[in-house]
Amino acid sequence: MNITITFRNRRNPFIPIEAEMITPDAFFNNKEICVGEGNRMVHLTELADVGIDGTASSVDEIEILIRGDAALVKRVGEYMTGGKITIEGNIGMHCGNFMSGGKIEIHGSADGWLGREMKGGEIICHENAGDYCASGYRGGRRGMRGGSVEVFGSVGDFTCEHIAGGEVMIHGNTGDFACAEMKGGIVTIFGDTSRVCANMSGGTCYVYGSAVEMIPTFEKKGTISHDGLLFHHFRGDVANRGNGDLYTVRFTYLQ
Amino acid sequence: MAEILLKNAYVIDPISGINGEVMDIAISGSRIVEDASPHSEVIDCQGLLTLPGGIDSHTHTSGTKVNFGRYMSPEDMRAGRTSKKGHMHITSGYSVPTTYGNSYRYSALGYTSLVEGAMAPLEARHTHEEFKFTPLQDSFANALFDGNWGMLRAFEDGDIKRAAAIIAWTLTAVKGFAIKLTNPGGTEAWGFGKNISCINETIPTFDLTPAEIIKGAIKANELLHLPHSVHLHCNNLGTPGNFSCTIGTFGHVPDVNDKRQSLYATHVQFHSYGGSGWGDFCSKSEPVANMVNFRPQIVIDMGQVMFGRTTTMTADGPMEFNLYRLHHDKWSNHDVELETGSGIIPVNYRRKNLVNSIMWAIGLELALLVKSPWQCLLTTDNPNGAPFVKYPEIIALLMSKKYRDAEFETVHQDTEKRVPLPAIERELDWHDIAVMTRAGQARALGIIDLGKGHLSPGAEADIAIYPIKPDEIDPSAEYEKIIQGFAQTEYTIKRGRIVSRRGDAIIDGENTTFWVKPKVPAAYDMQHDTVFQELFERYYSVRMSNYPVQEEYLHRNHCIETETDL
Amino acid sequence: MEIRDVPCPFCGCLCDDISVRLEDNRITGVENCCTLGNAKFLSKSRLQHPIMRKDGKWIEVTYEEAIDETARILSDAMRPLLYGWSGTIGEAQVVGVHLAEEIGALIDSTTSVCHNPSILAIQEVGHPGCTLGQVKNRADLVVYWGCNPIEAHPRHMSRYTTYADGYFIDNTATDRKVIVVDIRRSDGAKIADEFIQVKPGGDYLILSALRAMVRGKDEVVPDSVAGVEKVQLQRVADLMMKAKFGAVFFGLGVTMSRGKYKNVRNAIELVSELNRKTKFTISAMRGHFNVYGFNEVLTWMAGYPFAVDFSRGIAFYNPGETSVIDLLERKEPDACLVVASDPGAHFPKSTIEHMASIPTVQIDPCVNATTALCQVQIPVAITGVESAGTAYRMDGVPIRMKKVIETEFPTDQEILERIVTRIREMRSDG
Amino acid sequence: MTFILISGRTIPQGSFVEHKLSKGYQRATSTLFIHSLDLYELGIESGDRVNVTSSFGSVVLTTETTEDIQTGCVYIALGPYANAITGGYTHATGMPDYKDIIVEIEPTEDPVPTVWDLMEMVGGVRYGN
Repeated sequence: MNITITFRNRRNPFIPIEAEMITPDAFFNNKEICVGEGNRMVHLTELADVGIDGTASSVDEIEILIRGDAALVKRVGEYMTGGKITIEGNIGMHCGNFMSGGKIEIHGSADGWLGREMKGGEIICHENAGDYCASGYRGGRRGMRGGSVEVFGSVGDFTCEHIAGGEVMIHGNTGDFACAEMKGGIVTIFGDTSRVCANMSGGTCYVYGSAVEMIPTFEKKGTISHDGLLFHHFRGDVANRGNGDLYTVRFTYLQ
Repeated sequence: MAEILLKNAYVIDPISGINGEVMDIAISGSRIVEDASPHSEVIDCQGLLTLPGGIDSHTHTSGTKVNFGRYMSPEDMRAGRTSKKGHMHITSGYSVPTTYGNSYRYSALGYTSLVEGAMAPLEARHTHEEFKFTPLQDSFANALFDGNWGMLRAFEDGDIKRAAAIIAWTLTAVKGFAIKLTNPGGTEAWGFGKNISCINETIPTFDLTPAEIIKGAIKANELLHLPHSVHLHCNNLGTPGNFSCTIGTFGHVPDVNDKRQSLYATHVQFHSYGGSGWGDFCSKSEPVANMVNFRPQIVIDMGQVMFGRTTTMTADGPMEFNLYRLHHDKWSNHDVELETGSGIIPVNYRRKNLVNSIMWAIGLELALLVKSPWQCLLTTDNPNGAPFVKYPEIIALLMSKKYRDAEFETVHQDTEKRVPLPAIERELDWHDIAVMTRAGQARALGIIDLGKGHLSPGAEADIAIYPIKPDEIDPSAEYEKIIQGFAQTEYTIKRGRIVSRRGDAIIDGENTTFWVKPKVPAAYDMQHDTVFQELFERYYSVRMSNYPVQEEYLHRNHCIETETDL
Repeated sequence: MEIRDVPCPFCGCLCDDISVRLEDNRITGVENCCTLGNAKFLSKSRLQHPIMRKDGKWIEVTYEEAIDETARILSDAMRPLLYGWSGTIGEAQVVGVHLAEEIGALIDSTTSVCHNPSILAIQEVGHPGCTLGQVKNRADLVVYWGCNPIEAHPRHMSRYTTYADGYFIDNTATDRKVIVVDIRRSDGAKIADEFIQVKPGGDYLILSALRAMVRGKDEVVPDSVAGVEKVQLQRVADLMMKAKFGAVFFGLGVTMSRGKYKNVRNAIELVSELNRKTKFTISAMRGHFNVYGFNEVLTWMAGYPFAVDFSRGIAFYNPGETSVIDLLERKEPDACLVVASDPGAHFPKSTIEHMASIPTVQIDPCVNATTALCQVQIPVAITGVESAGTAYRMDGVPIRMKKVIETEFPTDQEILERIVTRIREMRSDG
Repeated sequence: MTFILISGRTIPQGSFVEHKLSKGYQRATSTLFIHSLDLYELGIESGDRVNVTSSFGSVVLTTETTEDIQTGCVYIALGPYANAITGGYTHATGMPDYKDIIVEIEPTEDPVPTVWDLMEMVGGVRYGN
């Protein structure tokens, strides 16, 4: 089953839309798709043209294509367990929250909290992702727990905060405090990063570029060769009784 | 004036000596009356179990510490959110619900009165503000005195009457209901990061032992003729081997009141541990229960632990710090100058964890091994052992050996060697449960005469009607029905009005705050005592005149004036 | 006439020992107060009547007209924002939360732009704190980190710390040590036993280093951290561990710097670590007199201390998404009610640009910068001077604010209640 | 010259908080504290005006010399002047970057705007004078 959702222009384009029902699961279960626009609930069709083509015998046979301006459409793919969502342009916050299966592919950029508390499945973002990519919730002690996120552009601050499992690849740079409080999982940053792995207790992080403002409480464990490059190996965060591994090609301290 | 006639109610009212009689109950205004008026709204109860409104004699629902538990836990808040519905406001929170959440959910369980277990006097205003937003239950606040410098100094000087006078002034000022001691001496020692490990150990900053504080407080309590006894959270909470401290404490308690106990010991599950460390940790519920069986002057509550996530919060600051060191999770602490401490940490009690499994067993054992249900009341020390919404499951565990055995199969396999639970055959009956959830509380709190905990004419019309037909259920086998039945009343009636119907709060309600005011002769009025004034002047960070909770905070309230022996 | 023990409605210290002299229902003198509180008690300028903007000009209107207009604005909005709250009492805040719930609004307070990071940090690791009297009676070491009590909380040191008498402190001048960490050599730094001048962005790194040192892992720390010599940090760690009772107070220097709540989190974790060695507490230097009160009220009513979105009928909390600056920066709100604060003077330019472009209403006694951004302003009684109610001190101690003079002005609580009533009337009229 | 701008609370700013449209508040919040060596580098004296520009805007301020801050950093009281050059991006934390703003500073003869001027620049309408 192919579903095409095309968001139309709105009178007030700044009011966000909360669309947690845009998931293959909801369409598979034939639910009435309602979304929140500000403090009102409306049927999705009031804001978007929805085309449905074919049938599906399982959630994995459902593909959703999102077109039009979806930069303020939040929570798309929340709790999805299978199937596929493709977004032609940009997507709003919390895309793929709690997802446990299936695939989300974003051809533009994603706003904050992409793949928050994700448990499984796959997210690919071809441009940039905002702050808190693959992170947790406020006060939560475990962020992303499984699955994979790959961002071809750069990401904002607090990327992979509280990450406890799964795999994340960032092809560009990260903002400040990437992998803060990291507990598990594997994060690879191909660009530069800042104050990376602060307070980490476990997990593994590779930085192919430069780690600026290195946290001063990591133990130096020498160098290793990996992927044809020489990485400095750090263990920490000692301040937090941590046992995580940070490998970085270059690093500088704030002086 | 609203008038209601409940017909064909299957009534258990232990205080009135009614056990399973199908009868009618007439309500006029806020009270139960002899005869129904012809204009009454008639509700046919069709033989459903009808009990006096539930009373929780030890819970944490309001005040600084509880609110901080919410404040620091957005992950708990999002776990229990409901939206606005009719008269019901939005609620958030699972283990520490918002005030409306507490009130609605307790009401759905048939509870109409709540005792906030620990109110720091300096922060009492906060507790009363939250009471205002707990519309469906009457409120009582235990005021913390464990580290009260004025009282401790009087004890040091051997002046029990002065101590009583200070307690009287403080209770009146903060609109408190009873004397609460939490880890007496320990919270004061925690002011410098220390704790007390034995009731006979002298505390670092006063020439006193916990035993002396407890004995002194019991005497002062009786001098003031307070309705409730001293309400004690023993020293060494949560420590392996603490049962000897608990038994030692109970041994110090005289029998000085013929209407009720002389000491109420709370959440005794947490105080009935054997072993010398976590390695040989085991249940010592048997000696503790035996001690209670021999000592009618003691009433305890269970402090039952149930599996799952919750938040622990207590005035026992040093104990919470120990828990923090074990879990290395988030930890809050809040010492209150000249008075007490407090701490909060989230916990997750796991079936696969041996210590947690033993804790779970101990609470049940206490309830089953204490012979008289009047001496062991049902609590989880909400939310410390579990959120109160688990009460129906606890009731089912106490009524069904089969259910206990089924649950026992799921806990840590070594539990069996450390606890007596599997060997206990006793199953509590409907009457026992009615005692342990309302009648026993009313007696222990000394509020029977205020019309609480019973259904005789003149009593407050606080009534819970459950969708349970006792004659048609075998609790021992059909424990699922017990859980369902106690989870949601058909009707909860508060002060003569139906406040909750099948889980939904249907009116805004308005509660009453009960507080005490001992009548103290002028010579013992601390308001004009220069030494007492100096304590404020020099060491408190608020002025004495700004300390008392103003009447504005009370709205509907009932002041219990007591005659004193000062 | 003199009224004694009046709590001061200025800063989070909530000093409750102020004496106010009155003549003919006017304040003629104030005693015990600092410069900041004094200025507030003796303030004379205020807005005399409700005003509304019409065709680019201000006109005077009645309270009824102003309330009508406010109710209409809020009812029509799809994403109304109710902001401010720190300068009013809990009782009014309660009405505000009920209003937000009823109309599906966003509600946030000045917390968002002061100690929001402290709350985010506390939500991750908790908060080992205490009441201020505990510090006064016991602390032999006081640390002021990224705050300047002399400027922002002028009586903090004399009432609660450095210069305050304490039960277990024989000589407050010699028995209490003071450590100051700041980017500026402020006046407080000049009296400190140890002053760490930190570089922008250096707080986090220094805190990590101190934590490692308290754990006895000095060897991992490089010779200098963010420009601070390792030996100085070792000296500071040693002072901390040797204290019998240490109290850390921190301010906007920690919360507003790069990394925001991560800085606070690290400070809290340092304090938690120190508790394994001795007694330590940490406290936020809250600004407005009742900024903490709003956090308390919203928490017991909705479960979260600030930045709550009621638009979906339940409480949703996610600072960074539901917090005032982010909302305005993204131009989400289509109406705004400002109560007891002055965002015009305190928010970044781009955000107040949006406020000026949507219907904004302000409830405040005085003309302030926000006045210029509004369509309507409703003047009210001055809380804590002309009206009574509950405020929470920076350490959570609730204190009843007093009414010391009579006024004709309605309280903000009354105005809010009238707005709620009017909105209900409009809705039942369809 | 490039500097790092820090903002914070000050006594004068606090005591004029209830009088945001007064000259006193304007003075208290439009004063830029700067190290004497930096003043020298800029070729101006304490009390001279400077134009301060960040990537979010620019504003004219009056300088005042201080030794309490490191060279390369400048300090200003919290208020509308600081906000004229503060951005609204919060790194998704809710808290804008009030501290650590990178600014360019150059001497100017332009006058310091009033608070009303600043509010009108964002689309507001002054009340009274």
